[in-house]
Amino acid sequence: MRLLALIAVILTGGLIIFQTGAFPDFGDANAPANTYLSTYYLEHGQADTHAPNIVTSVLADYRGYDTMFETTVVFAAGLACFFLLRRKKVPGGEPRIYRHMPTGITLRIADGGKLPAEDSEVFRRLDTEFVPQQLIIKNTCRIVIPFIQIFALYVIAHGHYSPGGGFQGGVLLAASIILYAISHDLRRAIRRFSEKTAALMGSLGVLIYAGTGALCLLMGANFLNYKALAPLLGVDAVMARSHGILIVEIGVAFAVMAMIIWIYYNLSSAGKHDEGL
Amino acid sequence: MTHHFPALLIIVPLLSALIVSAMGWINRRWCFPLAVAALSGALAISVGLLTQVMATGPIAYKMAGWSPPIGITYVIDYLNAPILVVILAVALLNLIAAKTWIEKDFSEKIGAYLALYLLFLSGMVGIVSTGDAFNLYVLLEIGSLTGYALIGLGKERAPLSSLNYLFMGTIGASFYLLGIGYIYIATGTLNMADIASMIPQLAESSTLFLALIICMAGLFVKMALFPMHGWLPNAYSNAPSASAGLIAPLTTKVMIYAMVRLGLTVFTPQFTFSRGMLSEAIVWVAVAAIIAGSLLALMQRRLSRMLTYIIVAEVGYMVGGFWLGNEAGVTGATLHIINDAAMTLTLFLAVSAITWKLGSDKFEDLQGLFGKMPFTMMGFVIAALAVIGIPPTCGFFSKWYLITAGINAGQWAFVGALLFSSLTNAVLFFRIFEIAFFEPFATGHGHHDHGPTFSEAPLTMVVPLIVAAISLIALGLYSGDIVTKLIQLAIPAGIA
Amino acid sequence: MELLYSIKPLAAILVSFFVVPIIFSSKSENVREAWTFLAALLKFAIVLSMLPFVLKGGQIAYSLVEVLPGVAIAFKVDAFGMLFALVSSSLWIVTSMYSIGYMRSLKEHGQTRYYACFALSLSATLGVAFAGNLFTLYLFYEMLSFATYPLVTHHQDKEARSSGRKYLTYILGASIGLVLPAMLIIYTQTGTFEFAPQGFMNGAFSKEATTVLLLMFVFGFAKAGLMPFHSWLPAAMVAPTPVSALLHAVAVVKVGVFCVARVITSVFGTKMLATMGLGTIVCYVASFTIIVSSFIALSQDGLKRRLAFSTIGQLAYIILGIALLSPSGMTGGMLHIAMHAFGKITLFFCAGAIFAASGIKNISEMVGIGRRMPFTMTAFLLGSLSVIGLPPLGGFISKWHLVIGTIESGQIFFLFVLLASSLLNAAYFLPISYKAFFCTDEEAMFEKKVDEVPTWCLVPLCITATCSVIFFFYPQPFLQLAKMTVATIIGAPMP
Amino acid sequence: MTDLLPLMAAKYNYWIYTILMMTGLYAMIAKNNLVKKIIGMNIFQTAIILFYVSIAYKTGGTLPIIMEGGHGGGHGAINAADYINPLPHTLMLTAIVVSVATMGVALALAIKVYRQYGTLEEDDINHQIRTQAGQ
Repeated sequence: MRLLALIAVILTGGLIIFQTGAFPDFGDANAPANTYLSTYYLEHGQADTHAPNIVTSVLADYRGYDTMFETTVVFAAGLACFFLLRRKKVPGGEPRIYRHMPTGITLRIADGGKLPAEDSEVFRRLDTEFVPQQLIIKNTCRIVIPFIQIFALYVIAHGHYSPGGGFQGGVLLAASIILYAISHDLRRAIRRFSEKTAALMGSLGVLIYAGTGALCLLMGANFLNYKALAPLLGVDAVMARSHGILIVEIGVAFAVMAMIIWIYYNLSSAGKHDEGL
Repeated sequence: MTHHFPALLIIVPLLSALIVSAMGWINRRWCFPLAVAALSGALAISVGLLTQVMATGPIAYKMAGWSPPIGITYVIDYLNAPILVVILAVALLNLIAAKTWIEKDFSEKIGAYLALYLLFLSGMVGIVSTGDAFNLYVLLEIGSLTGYALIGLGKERAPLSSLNYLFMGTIGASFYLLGIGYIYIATGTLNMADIASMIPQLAESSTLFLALIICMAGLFVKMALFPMHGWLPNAYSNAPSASAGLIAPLTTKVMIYAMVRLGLTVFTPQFTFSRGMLSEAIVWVAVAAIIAGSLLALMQRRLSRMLTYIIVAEVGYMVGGFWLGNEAGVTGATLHIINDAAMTLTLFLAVSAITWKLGSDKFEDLQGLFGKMPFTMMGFVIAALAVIGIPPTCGFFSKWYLITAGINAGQWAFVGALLFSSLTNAVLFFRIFEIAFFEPFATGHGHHDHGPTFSEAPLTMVVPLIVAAISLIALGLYSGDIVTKLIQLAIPAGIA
Repeated sequence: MELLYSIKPLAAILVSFFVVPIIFSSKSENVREAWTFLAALLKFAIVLSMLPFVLKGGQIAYSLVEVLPGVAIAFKVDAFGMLFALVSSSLWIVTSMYSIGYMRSLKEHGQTRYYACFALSLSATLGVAFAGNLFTLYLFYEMLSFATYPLVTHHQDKEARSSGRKYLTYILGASIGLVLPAMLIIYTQTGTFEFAPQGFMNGAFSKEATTVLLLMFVFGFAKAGLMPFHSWLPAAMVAPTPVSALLHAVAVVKVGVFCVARVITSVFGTKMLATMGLGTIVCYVASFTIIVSSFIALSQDGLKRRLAFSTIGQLAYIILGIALLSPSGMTGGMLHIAMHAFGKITLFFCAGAIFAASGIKNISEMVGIGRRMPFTMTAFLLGSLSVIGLPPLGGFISKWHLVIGTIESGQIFFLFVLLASSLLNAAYFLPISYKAFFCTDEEAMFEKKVDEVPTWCLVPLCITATCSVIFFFYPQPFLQLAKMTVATIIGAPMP
Repeated sequence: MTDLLPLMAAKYNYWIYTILMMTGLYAMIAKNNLVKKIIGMNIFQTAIILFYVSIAYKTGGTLPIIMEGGHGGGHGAINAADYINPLPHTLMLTAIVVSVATMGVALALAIKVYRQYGTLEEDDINHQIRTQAGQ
């Protein structure tokens, strides 16, 4: 099998490499790929959308429709992970172990015993193993997380002028929550940012994107043609495009953040939403 | 508003998927009605589009208002308008039929399931209606990703099958993406019509030819053309019944549509069929697919597995017919996309109803089924006749064009394979009819009036099944109209 | 020639089609059978209402949707189709009556399914009769195969299953494996399927190709039972007798020969076949079948099996007659469809009556049965005389034309085939009647006490036997229809 | 061989992506562990992303963020050759997201497989399936 795979792979690779002789050279500015459409975007992008970052203008305006589905892909992946993994009740039941936080004593609740409240700060639920408290990591993360989040907001808002945008910002936001979940534990993260919030926020994010498109449609222009939003936003057509891009980027950020967090919740706990990794 | 139909066709399932997903967390009872309403709406829009196309010709819709090739365009023409209607009709019928299954299997996660269902559908609809080569890739991934999830929560080996499907699907989609990259290198554009307009000047370009091969190879993996079919039987037969009826009829067919679309309106027939060697080789692969699919189907002892191998053979029909490269072949392949979607739907709906009542679809459990579930079996019989290719069911007509194409092209192996597969299908299905009709054997010499007791599947399953079965006959009777008023207009000039 | 566009042919086909759901939904037996009768009568009435116009030389056409370029589901009622439709629709009435008596007296199960499939089969039969092109013909031919399958396997036991398997293997295998490719090849060359009095091939094929195509059709329509595609017919005798009677003496097998006749006359064209000399090949195939099947029939003890082999031989007569390509031969062949139908259905009715009354299936156990069932056995005698072709019965008329046909075409060999087989027919039929009536008291297996089957069974077989006699003296309208058909064929120029 | 070296030098990006892609493909076919296959899949997808990004490069080009001009400014001032091609970058943003999403779903499925069979080695899983079928 391995040998066969190797032969197949080498043959395919050889075929592909063999053909590259006809390809344009690396960095060739006169290749068809670099002269036809891209020239239009570079030359007209800023005038059309008032966004100096042409990647952003192509992403969210010229090919905004692709990007809507890109967001949808993330949304679908989040839904898929939830759908595949999430289980409310584990067959056979699990031992209930709690740590009494002030004393650090670990308690095991017998079957039928009285359970502490789910959001109790005194008793914290543990899973099967003893987990040591990592004070330095926890406190470091607690300090870093707000900065990550502020930077994330900057990345989202500044997507017009520098590399960045909804995806990158959304992932940063998600990273902040994931960092919290890793440094503390998953249960606490879920208490801050619940599963339901993630699900609804994901829907909301894509809804902002698709809804903006649909709003354009209601205003009489084509789907996602932000120009139609000009009367609503009180600006001219080009600025409306610029604002439109920002709106959908925010939607993307919402969706990506919520979904990445949700995927992490489900993957890290195999759908049980317990203590996690 | 009719002007915006091409966009609405996608937006309606997409937005409703979002709302259904949110509803899953708020009030689960609303999910199912919302999904049905959304699909009905989308179906109505697709019918509206079909009538528009038939009345006024192809429609182009500029997403975000940018003209091609700068922006993304949607094009509804004679080729995809009927396929859109079929896709949405299949999805709607299956959704209604799957109601009881969904409530049983996914009661907790109904919002997520239905949202994935609708997203899958918006992916499929998008693939069929887009006029942009890269946009097709994005939608392909939407369709695939949701498909993996819809399959993954099934019976027995479903997660493993789904994971294997994911590997193969990703390889296929990535090859397609690579092919698009090659096209982009050669032409600098992604718009299908724009690419087609440049093809004549680049007829000798080896880059483009490699792009054609790679794109097609990717699609072949995704449509499970033999011998890349390994993932399909496991994935489809282990899928939950509610998903099998959606994915089995649509995925492979939509991939074949993508092949036709790419071959006809991106690479243009002159270029696609210019290298005789390639076409001939693919036809031979298709012949192998037909024969292997039929033989493997013979070896199965479970209804749903048998059907999945029939799908493998049917993929061979369409691929072979298309790559014969003559008018009858392309017509037959396109017509068969529509017919096969309807046939597969009917078969899988019947299997789903049978599994619902019996808890199994093994051959030995099907005894006396004609007495127990006469309506389900009636639908099954009609679908079986369509698959065998008995007039006036629709399967006969597409097969007719395909065989004609084989004769015209002098490709006798293909003709022989089609006839062989018809006969094998007849054996396959009559074996089941015999089990369901004769066993358990009548005691004595037919002097008893108490056959198996009547116990039919719920109405929500039977009615869509019967509707689908009737549509098979209707599609057959109107296949002349479908061909002359739609498909023949969709075939560009330059095909012999 | 007058051409009339009317929905009547379609109506005649659909009458029994629409009665199927009613049969399924009716609560009581009487209602169900009343609907069957109503449909049968209505169907016959519609067919009959078209008769005068056809007899005047007109044709009635109706076209449904166009399914392939240039090919529609189209119906055309001409004299030949009319002849066949008359025979089958009239005999359905009689058979329905007989079915009621037979099925009720044997308390068969699944009668609802039985009547429904019966009605469906008749739809398909008329569809074949009225088909306006080769495609429509094929469509209804296949529909008939499926509609009759539940009838053949009615008993749902192991024997029925294996017979059903054989039935479909032969019929479906031949039609998909031979007829369909032949149709495709013809279509790709000519682009049409429309029947024409002298065919539509227009010399598109060489002689060799035409030979192959012709044989593909002749064998592919396996319902015609030409050897070696015959063995489904004896196997299908496991069906209840009314089914055997109508379907295997009338509808199914006659559909087979009708299709072969149609293809020879309206697809290939007699003149083209004559110039190529291809009729003779078919004649030899048919002759072989006639002789061999007669010999096999001699050795059969089961009454229905003997009748089945007799049918195989008689079907070959019809094909022989058509393939002789001479006017009288064709007339005789077509006429034999009607005459043999009435004769053979009588015989099957009698076989069923004997079984229903006494449970006996084998000829060796029927010694002296005429004492107990005089009416039945008299009818049996009349039926067998008709099939043998002796006056004063209808079968004589058709056989006479066949004999004339062989002389006309100058192929004396086939004359001897006909005569020899007639002798063989007599050899396997007459002993049955003889033993039934003329036997010593010691030999007799039955008491001298009349104990006939129920009236519902008895009346139909008397009717058909009487008809066989009547047709000798007044073979109309069948003879005229056959002659008209032949006149059209002969009169038409070669395309 | 004399032609090959300059050819390689001018088009080395294609060589790199091909080798990377084939590495991923090989892992997907030949590796026994499902997670290794998933990693192979990711390498495979990344190779294609590299390919796209490499074709966008123009020698001497800079990021496609237009600094001069401005709203309504004369666009004649913009020289397209100074900026790298933005389109493949946009496309690859989509492809990256797709590959992340695919990887998420793949891992979810792998977790399910592990939950079901207690292993991620394909041989072991197939062995289990066969013994189950045998019983």
